[in-house]
Amino acid sequence: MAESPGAEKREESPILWVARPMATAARQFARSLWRPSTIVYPYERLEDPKFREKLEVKSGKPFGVGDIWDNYRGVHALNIETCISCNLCAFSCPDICIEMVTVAGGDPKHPKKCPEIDYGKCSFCGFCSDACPEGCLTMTTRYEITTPKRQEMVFSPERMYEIFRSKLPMNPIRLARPENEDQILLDPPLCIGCNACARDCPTQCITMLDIPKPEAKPGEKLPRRIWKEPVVNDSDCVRCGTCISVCPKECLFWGTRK
Amino acid sequence: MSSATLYSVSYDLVHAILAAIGSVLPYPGNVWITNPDLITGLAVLVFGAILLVATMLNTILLIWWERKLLGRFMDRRAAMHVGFAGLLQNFADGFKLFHKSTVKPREADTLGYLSGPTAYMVASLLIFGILPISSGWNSGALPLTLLLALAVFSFAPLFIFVSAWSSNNKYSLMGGMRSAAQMIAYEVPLLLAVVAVVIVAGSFDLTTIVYEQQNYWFWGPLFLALIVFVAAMLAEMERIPFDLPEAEAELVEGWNTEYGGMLFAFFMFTDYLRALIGSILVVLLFLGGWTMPSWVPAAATSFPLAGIVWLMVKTYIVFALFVWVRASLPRVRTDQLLRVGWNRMIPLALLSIFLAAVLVTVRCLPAFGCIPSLGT
Amino acid sequence: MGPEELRAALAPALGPSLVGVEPFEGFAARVRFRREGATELFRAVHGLGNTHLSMVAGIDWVDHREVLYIVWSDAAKQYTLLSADLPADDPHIETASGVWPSANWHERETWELVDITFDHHPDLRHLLTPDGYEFRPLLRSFKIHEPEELEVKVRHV
Amino acid sequence: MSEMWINMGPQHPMTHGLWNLRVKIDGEVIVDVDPELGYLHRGIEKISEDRHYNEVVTLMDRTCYVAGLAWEHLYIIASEKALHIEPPERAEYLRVMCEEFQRLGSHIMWFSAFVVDIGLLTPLLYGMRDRDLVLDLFQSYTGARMTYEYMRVGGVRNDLPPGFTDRARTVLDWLMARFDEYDKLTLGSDIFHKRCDNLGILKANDCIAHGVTGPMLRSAGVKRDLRKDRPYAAYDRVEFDVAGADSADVTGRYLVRMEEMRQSVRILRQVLDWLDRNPGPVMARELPRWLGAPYAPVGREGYLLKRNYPKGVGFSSIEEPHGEAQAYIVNEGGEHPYRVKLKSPVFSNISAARQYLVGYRVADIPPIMGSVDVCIGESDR
Repeated sequence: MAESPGAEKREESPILWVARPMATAARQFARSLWRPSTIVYPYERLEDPKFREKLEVKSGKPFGVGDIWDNYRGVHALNIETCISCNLCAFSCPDICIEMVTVAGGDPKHPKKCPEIDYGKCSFCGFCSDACPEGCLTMTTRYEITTPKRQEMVFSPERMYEIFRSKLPMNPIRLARPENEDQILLDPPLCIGCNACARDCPTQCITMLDIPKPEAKPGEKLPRRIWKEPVVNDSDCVRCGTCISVCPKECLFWGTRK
Repeated sequence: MSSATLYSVSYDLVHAILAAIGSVLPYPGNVWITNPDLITGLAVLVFGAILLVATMLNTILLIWWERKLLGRFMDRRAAMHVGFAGLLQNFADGFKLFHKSTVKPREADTLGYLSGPTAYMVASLLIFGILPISSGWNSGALPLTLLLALAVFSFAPLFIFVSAWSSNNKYSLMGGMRSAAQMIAYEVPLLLAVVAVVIVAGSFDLTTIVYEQQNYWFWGPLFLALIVFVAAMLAEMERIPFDLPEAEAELVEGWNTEYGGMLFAFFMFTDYLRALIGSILVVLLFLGGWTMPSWVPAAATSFPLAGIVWLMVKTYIVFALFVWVRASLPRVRTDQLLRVGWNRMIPLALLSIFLAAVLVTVRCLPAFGCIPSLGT
Repeated sequence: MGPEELRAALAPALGPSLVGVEPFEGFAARVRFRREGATELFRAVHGLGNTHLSMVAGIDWVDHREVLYIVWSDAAKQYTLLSADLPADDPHIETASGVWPSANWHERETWELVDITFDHHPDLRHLLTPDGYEFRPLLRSFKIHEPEELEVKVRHV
Repeated sequence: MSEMWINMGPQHPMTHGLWNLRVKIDGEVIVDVDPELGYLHRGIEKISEDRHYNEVVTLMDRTCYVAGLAWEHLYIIASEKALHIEPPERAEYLRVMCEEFQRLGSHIMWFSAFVVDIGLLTPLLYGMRDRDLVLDLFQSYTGARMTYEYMRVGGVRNDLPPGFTDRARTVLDWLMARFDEYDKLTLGSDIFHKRCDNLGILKANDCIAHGVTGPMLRSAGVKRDLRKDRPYAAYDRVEFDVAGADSADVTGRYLVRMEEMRQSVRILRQVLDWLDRNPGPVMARELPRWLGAPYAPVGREGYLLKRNYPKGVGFSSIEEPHGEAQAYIVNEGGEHPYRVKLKSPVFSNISAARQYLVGYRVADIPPIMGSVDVCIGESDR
């Protein structure tokens, strides 16, 4: 049974009934006379490490979150240079606010695509930066994205690259991958050796190996195909599924290699 | 005791200006402009303007004072960006309210809706015309200033109820009815507590009451009356813990729910005006008004306008007490409030009258000294 | 109270409208019943000490609908699941709000979202959706997306 | 005044959310009430049917905006049962930690809102200040202050950052000292007792009949706490007492919640010690491919891979800060749950409004409804 702190005090003199809360308020008044707990937001910012140090030393109260403030999930920073256009961020977005747009730097045949994020829809869940295999899409401590124009809520890859280069603290938390990752498997009879998967693989982990051309039995026609088969280097594969989706014959699939 | 009053100062000022103008004007003009009636009329206007500006400045300063104090009680900073330490914040808020349009509910009664807040403010401003703020600075030699001040002070429920009724809103109506019930209930103990002071001082004139406190302030011997007066004043000012008529939690904003813009500013301003009046009355009746005890060095009490300064210092300290109470106590319920008013406050007030009578009988208190008019 | 004891306790009162009592993860048992014996079942289950009805839910299985009642017994500290299958073309069942007053709002919600009518309900009005709202959002036929967006190639591995 | 209906809400200072309490009053006495919900109905149950299991977590944060992690926990337990996944032990402890911190945050938020209902403005700011410390802790390990998205099917998103447990202990010490201060401002004041004693009485029988749970039920003398009665996650491995009171009134609910906060601190201290001693994985080893976050859930051209994954039904029932919350999840072997049914305690607690409001005064509505701790986000879903 919760003991009632008020119950045993009821016999006390009635003057205490007014005096006790007033004394409590006065104590707080004295405590906050020099420095109240609030921070003056636009001038003092908790994400500013210098201010944090000052605050922790002076106040003696457990305010602020110290250096782990950097774990905050704010506006994204994108390193365009290391982005491999794997599409995983767009796949994993629950709000469908990421669109892959072409940026400079790719060859004309395979344009480089980087995420463009619409912060009008984004819920800052961090699934995209969790999904990013190269760690090039991270979240920063920046949280001010208010703007009078809706179009300005859409951050282009170049704009997020600016944020990346401004050296804001990045969210250091990375999601650990489970150990039983699925791999890209091949259904050999269906493959025609077209090289589409190896061509489009963002990490270039698929190599087309020659396979021996079988002897045609009498009366049987060999399938018309290139006698090559993709082999996936599992340690380089980021499991983006690009190869599966570009395969014209649907011969690649997810599975576990025995 | 200087003979200068606020009115005489403004009369002299107007007279001097008009005489100066008249000395350079040709014949019909200079006679006309030094006409005593014109001087009197202008002097009254100047007197009113000075009083109004001083009152408004003080009220706005009072709001700032409450905001700052309340901020510290709540472990936060209050207004701090506009002006030094946010002193101009309330002017900014006021200007914002002034340039907002007045949105009148369609079904509201126009006359009552517009005249209610205006009358509420004007009636409260009237009191400042009669409150003495320093020796000789009382505006007229009325013998019954205290009674007149309290009478005007108690006009308020009427205007509140008019505004509440005419804004045609259920919450406003309930707030207005609560307000009327509460103010009427607490008018009685308020006046009874004042009667205790009047018995001791032997006068209804506030100036006299202050002079009767030159040996000791009344708060000590009339402590019970002070408690009753402060509590009743809290209810009259509709501040927490007695702010039921505008209880945010259940009645939205009480009787001023439907008001916005300038009319709301009138209400807001007048609430603090009444708080200022209440605090000044506490100071005048119980805390010696503008006088200071004899142990205070003469240098601190003899500079120009020292009386006004000390009165204001005391007023702000008394108001700080109100803020302190607001910061620490929850709100009571209507029926509890009325029950406390009729069942507790009135007996206490009567008891305080009895104590005052005892005080008058014994004339002098051993530790404090005597009241001048009662003799030794 | 295990499934077998529950069946023994419920069978006499319900007779043929008790379809089965089976073990179910997280619950003392799952009691399947026909809607004809709903009121008797509610009374019997309530009489066994399950005084707290914590939720009523409806599931649209396209070909039929299922209504679920989850009750809690303070003595046994266990939940029991009651479920009845209702035909999709005429989904109605007797209200439980006479036995557990708390069923009132849950049934209103189930009615407006899953379109299961509760007979003799004291106050069957819209609760979460606006009055006169004609859709039943939690039916499978109510699609959030356009149908062509949902069409995906499916491959079984 | 004769009897009249007044609408308290949807924009009214009493509501603490977007709902409407229609009150029929006779003078100042309440004759009848009719709560109206649905202003915040976002169809979370329906949207969940169209999302992957992990993506639904983002919706659960929005279910109750002051107790997001508790709802994540509720959903995750149910979906793990539906998917036959066993979380590692450290993840269970982390979830208990989350839920207890969330209970602290939610109860402090309730305290802040409740004291305003009785006209006490100062503790509102105290509560906000102290809740911010809890939010700071949340931010330091989940990365967000309100919508955490921390739990995943099979575990949690990440482990604690270094130095977290010490900081958390400092915050707990600070909070314990503040709770006494709260009590002095409320229970220490005569007006509080005048306002709240014998107010909004709902006896145990009525509570049970109308499905009222949580602190309201415990204040009526029924010590039902699912953390004790039906332990989930790591609650069977921590020590705590169930808070309770007998008065069944507003003061009783206040006492229960304050005691629960102290018990939460007690649980948290044990959990933090455990977490310090036992490092380990926070994510289950065996996960279906499409559940691990860093994978493409579907192929590029909407290419969906259907697996013959075992079907199942998951049911969870947790002691959320407001009471007994339940989730019933049907898994039909796809990537998306077939049906997600959420039961909110606030939904049931509001539905009994007629029982605890009629007969009191208009001025009593804010404290009574405040003591119910209404969170419309979760009751409307």
